[in-house]
Amino acid sequence: MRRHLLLALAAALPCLVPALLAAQGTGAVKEPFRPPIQFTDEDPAPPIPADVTDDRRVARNYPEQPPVIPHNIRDYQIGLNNNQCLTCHSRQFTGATQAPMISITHYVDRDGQTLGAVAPRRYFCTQCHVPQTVAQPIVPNTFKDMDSLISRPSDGGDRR
Amino acid sequence: MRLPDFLLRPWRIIAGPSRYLSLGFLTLGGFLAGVMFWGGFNTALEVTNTEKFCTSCHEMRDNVFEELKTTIHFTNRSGVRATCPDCHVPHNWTDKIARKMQASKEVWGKIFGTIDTRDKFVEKRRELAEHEWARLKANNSLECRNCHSAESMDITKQGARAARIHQQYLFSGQRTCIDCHKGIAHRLPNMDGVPPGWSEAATGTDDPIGRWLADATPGPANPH
Amino acid sequence: MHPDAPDRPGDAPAEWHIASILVHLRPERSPGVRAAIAALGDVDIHVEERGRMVVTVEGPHEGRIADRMTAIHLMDGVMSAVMVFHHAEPLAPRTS
Amino acid sequence: MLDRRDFIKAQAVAAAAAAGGLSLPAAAQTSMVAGEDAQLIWSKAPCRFCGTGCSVMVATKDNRVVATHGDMQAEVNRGLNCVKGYFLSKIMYGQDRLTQPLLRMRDGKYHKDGEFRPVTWDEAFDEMASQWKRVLKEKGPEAVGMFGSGQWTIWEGYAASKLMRAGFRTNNLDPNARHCMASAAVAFIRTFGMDEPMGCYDDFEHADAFVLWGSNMAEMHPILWTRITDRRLAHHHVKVAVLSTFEHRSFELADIPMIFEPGTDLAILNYIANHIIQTGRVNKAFVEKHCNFRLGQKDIGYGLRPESVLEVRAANAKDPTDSKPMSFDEFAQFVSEYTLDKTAELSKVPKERLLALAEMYADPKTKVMSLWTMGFNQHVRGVWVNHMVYNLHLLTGKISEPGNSPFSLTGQPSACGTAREVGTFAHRLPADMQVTNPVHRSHVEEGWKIPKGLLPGKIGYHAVLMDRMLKDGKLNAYWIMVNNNLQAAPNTDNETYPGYRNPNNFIVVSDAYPTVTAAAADLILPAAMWVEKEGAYGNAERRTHFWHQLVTAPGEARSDLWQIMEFSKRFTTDEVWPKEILDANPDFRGKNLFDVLFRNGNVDRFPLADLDPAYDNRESKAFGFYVQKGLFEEYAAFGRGHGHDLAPFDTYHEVRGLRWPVVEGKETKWRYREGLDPYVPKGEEVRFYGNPDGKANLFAFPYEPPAESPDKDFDLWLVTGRVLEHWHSGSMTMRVPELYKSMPMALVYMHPDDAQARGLRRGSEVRVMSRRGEMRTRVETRGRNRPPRGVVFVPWFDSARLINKCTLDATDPISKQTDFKKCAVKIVSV
Repeated sequence: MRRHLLLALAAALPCLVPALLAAQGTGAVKEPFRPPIQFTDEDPAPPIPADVTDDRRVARNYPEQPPVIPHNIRDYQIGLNNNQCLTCHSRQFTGATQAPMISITHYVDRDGQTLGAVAPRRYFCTQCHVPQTVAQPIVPNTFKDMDSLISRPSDGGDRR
Repeated sequence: MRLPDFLLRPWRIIAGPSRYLSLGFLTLGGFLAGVMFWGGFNTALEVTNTEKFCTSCHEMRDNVFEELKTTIHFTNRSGVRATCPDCHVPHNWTDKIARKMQASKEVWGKIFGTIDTRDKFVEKRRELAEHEWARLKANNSLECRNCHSAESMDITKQGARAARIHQQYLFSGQRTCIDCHKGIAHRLPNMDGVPPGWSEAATGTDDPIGRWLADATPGPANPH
Repeated sequence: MHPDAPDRPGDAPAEWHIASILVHLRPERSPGVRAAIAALGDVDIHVEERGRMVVTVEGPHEGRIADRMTAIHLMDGVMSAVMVFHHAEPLAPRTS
Repeated sequence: MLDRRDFIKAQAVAAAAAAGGLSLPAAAQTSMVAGEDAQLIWSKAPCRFCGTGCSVMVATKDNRVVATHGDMQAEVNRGLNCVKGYFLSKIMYGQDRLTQPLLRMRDGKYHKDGEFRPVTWDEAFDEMASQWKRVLKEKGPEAVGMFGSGQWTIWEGYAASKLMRAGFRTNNLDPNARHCMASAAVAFIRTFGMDEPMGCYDDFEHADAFVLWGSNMAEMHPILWTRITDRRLAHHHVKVAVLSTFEHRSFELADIPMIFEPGTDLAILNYIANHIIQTGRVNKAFVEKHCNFRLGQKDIGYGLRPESVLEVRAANAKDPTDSKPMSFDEFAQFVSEYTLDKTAELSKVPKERLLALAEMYADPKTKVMSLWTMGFNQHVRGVWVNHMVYNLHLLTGKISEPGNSPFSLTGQPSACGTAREVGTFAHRLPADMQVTNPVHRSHVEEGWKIPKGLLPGKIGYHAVLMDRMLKDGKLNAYWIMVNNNLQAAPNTDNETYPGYRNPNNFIVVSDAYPTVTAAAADLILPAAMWVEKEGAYGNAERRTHFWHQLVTAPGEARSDLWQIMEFSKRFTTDEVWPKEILDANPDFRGKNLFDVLFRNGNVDRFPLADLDPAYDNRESKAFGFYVQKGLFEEYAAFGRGHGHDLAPFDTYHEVRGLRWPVVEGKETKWRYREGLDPYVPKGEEVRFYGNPDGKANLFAFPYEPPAESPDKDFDLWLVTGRVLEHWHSGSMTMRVPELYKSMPMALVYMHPDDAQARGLRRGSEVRVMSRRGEMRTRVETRGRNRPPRGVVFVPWFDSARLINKCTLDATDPISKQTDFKKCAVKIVSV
C-alpha cells in the first residue's frame, strides 16, 4: 500500500510540479488550463492538418493496440460492394503489395471459429485503425509502456 | 430484378452491343441525328463533349457527377481537374464516335426510364463500369495517359509502395492504369470477381481495340 | 501465404509471429492432446486447468500460426481453439 | 537479461489465461521471463465510454495501467473494442490531470473574479459548505442544485440522489443524460409503464432487418455495428435501412439508404403505420389482447422559455403530456392521411425506398430490429417519435421476442444504470418510482430510514431549466460532476455561461481534467476516474457490470463518491431539515447528514473484511466500511421483487455483467413474454406488466415542424453530433495522442455545392453563425459525413470550437431533452 502511494505521488509529479511552480510565482494557477480553454475565447481555426503519409509503421503502446494507418486513405471505399483496404492487406494480395497482412485474429468469428477470410464483424477497418495527421497534441500524455516499467536495461531489440 | 424475356428480346435487338445495331439504335433514338440536322456534326460533337452537357441530365448530375465532386480528380492541390469527357470520351475521332454510340444507349436509358432513379442507376452500375473498364483496358488506359504519362512520372515523389508497384507492373507493361485504379472518380459497383490489378488473377490480355464493343457482356447483377 | 511456405519466402522481410491460443478440451483426454500438441512443433503449452489450456505458437509468418491453430482445433478431445493474442514484428537478431 | 520476445510471449500467455479465466501460477510466468517484475496483473472493467458496455481486460503494473484489450469472455463485444476502447490505457494520463482542489481567490479568500489557487480539501469543502449554507438560509432548498451524469457509477449517482433529495430536500438533481435519452425514457414509461428495452443485444443475431432511425452506429456504437455487420454480411437475406438527415458512415452498409428532410421522420413513421393498416398486416389478435390506443395532445410548443413567441403561440404548451383514449379505427383514420405520396413529398425520400422500408415492418415473416439514439431523442418531438416506432412494433406484434425488437441505444456508459435505474433525474426515484407519487416517496423514506414526509414532491429543475435558473439568479449553489456542460449544453453563450458567472452563484465542478466548464467554475475539485475507483455501470441492454479499483488516482484527486459523502459531513439535520420534521422525529435532531444518510445501518452494513484483498478500495478505507456494497444493496432492495431485480453485489465482480431482472440467479434477455420473462404469468403469452392493465399504449401524433428552420437570413440546417474517435466533449480522448492526431479539430462538413455557392472550399476558414452565437472553424467538403445541399454537420468534441454557442435551447416539451439536430445557421468566410 505504501509502495502504491509513493508510486502515485511519483506518477503525479509531472502534473503537480507545474501547478506548484505556478503557485509560487503569481500565486494563481494558470498551468492546468491549456489554451484555448476559456469559454469566451475566440480561437482562429488553424488550417486542417495534413495527413501522415510516410508509410512508416508507428510503435504500438502495447501489443494489443491496433496499429494506426501510416498512409493516406482518401477516397478508399469500404462498403457493401467492396473493401479497398483488403485489396492490399488481405492474405492473398500481400505478396504483391508487400503490405502488412491483417492479423489472423481477424479471421476468427464471434463464436471463435476460424474462417477462410476476414470475419464479417471485422469488415469495417476504420472502426479500429485510424490514419494520423501531423497535428501535434496540445496536452502531452504521460502513459508509460510496459517495457519502460521493467527495471532492466534495453534488450536492444527493435521497438517499432 | 430481371425483365421478362419477351420484353428483353426486342430490347437486345435495339440495344445490342454489335456495331451495326448500335447504329440502328442511333437512328431510332434520333438523338444525335437531331443534333446533326441542327448544326454541323463536329460542332455538335464538341458541345456534347463538355461537362455542362453531360450533367444537363439529372442521372449524370445526381449520380456520377455528385460522386466525382469529393474525389481527387475534382478537388486537389493544384486545381487541375478532370471533366467528364477527359476520362470518358476518346480523343481519337473513330473511338470518339464509337463511344458516342455507346453513350447514346445510356441516353436511351434515360428517355425510356431504365435508370430514372438512384436505385436503378446503382443496379446498373456494374454493367456501366464494366463498359468503361473494358474500353480503357483495350486502349491501354489512353484517357488516363493523356494526363498521367508513365514516362513523366518521378517515382521518387511517390510513396515507396506505389513506386515499387509502378516499376513492377506499369513500366514493364504488364498492367495498364485501369487494372489497379478502378473507382478513383466514382463509387465502385459490387466488386465480386474483380481482382485488384496487382494480383495474379488480373493478368492482362491484349484485346484488340474495338473488341470491347462486341464483348462487353454485362456482369453479374449487382445487388447494390 | 501457404502455411507450409519456407521460413523466409521470396523477398519478404523476415518476421517473427507469436500468438496465444485458448484451447477448450475434455479434461479426460488431456494426455493425448498434450502429446499431439507437443508433436506439432513451434508450440508451447503453458497452463492447463479445468479443461482449458493456454498454448503459444511462434513462427515466421501468420500461415504457420493459422495452420497450428487449425491442427489443434481438429484434434480429438479438443472442443475449440481460439486465438486471443497475435503479434508480429521484423526478426531482429536476439541480444541478451 | 530479459528478452523482449520472452516478454511478449509472457503477455500472450497472460492475455489468453485472463480470457479463459485461468489462474496463472507465478511459476508459469517466471519460468519464461527471468524475474517477477515483468508480470502484469489483468483485470476486467467495462469501457469508460459509450452505452454499449463493452468489457475490456486491463493490465496494470506498478500502479499504472499499461495495456488494455477487448474481453473475450464478454458477451457484448467478444474480444473486440473500437479505436477509443483500444486506447483506454491512455485516458488517465493526460499531463494536465487535476491533482488538487482549486479555488478562485483574491487577497487570500474566495472571490468570484479571483484567480484559481490550490487549496486543501478542507479549505475547499469549508468554502463550499458555507456557500451552500448561505444559499439554503437565504432562499431555501430550491436554490441549490446538482448536475450529474450517466457516467457516474451506480453508487455515486445513488449517493448523490440521497444527498440532494434527503439531505438538502431538493429534487434539483438532473443528469446530463437529460441531453441524451430523456425522450426514450419518458416514452418507455408512457408506453410500457416501465423504463428500458424489452429486448437485448442478442436480437442482433436473430433479426432479418435492421432500421437505424437517426443513429450513426458505425461511429457511435461501433461494437454493436460489428454485430450488425456480422449478421448482414454472413446472411444474404438480411437487410439494413439507414435513415438520417445526412449521409454518414452507417450508409456504407445500407441496403436502403434514406436522407430525409429534418423533422419529417414523424411523417415517415405514420406512413408506415398507415401502410401496415392499409395492407391488412395488423396483428389483430396481438393488438386486441395487449394494446390500448390513445390520442395525444398536439401543438405542444418547443420547450423554450415560456415568454418565447413559439410557446405563446402554441395551443398546448402548458399541457404537453395530455392524451385521451381512442379506438383502433380512430387510430387508423388518424394515420390514413400519411399516404405514400404525401410522405414522399414532405420527406423528399423516393417512394420506392419508403415502400421498401414499410414492407420490412409490414411483412410478418421479417424480424425487425429498430435502433435509435440522438436523431430520435434529441428532437423537439422526441417522445412522439419514440412512441411512433413502438406503434409499428405493437401493430405487428413484433416485440419482446428474439429479433423483433424496438431498441433504444444509449450514449453514456451508465445512462441506464445510473441516470435511469438509480433515478438521478429531477422527477425520478430508484426503480422507476416518481417523486410526485406520495406512495413512492414514502417507500423510499422507509428504505432510506429517514423521517416520513421528508422527501420533496415537487419536480426539480431539468438540465436546460437549471441553466436558465442559474442565469436568472434563482439557482445559486450548483455542483457539476463528471460532465462538461458548458461545452455540451445548447445555446451556451446566452443560457449557460451567464449563469456560471452570475455573481450571486457559486459553481463547483468536479472533474479529472480542466475542461471549459471547470475553467468557468468558482471551485474545481479533482476527480478520480474509471479504474481509479471501484465502480458499476448499467449498459443499454439492462446489463449491470462492475469493476475493481485497479490503480490509485494521482495527487489529491478523489472519486465523486468520496466527494459526495465527505461533503455531507459538513451539514447537520438542524441546518437543512425543517423544524416540523425534526420536532416530529426528535431522534434526528442535531445529527450529522453523513450519519443519517450513510451510517444508517444499511450502507455501513458490510465490513472492510468483505473487500477483495487483491484490490485496493480508497473510499471504503476512508470511511471504514465497504461503501460500494452497502450503497448497492440498499439501492437494489427497491427493485427486487418489482421487476428490477439485481443479483447480489459479489456476483457482479465474478461475471461479465448480468441483465436485470435477475431472478433466482438467472438474467432476463427478453421481457414481457411468457417463458422468457419470469414476471409474466403462465398462460398470458405477453404481459406488459409495467402498466396495471398489462397492456401497452399506442399513441397517435401528427407531423409538426421543427422549432427553427432555415430562412433567407440563416439558410442552412445545423446538425451536431459526435465522431468515432472522440467521446462526447473529448476531455478524455483529446488527450490520447493517437486519437487527437486522427481527428484534431471539429470541422463543418458541408456539400461542395453549398461551399462553392458561398465562395468557399475545403479548408476555408469560416464562421458558423446562428441567431444566438457563432464559432470559427474550417470547411470540410469531402469528409466521412456528406450532408445534402442545405445541411451542415459540426461535431461538438472540440473545446476550441464550441458549436453549442450556435445551437437552440428548444427541447421536447414532454421529456425536456434538447434538440441538437435542427436549427438554422449561416456560414460566412472569415
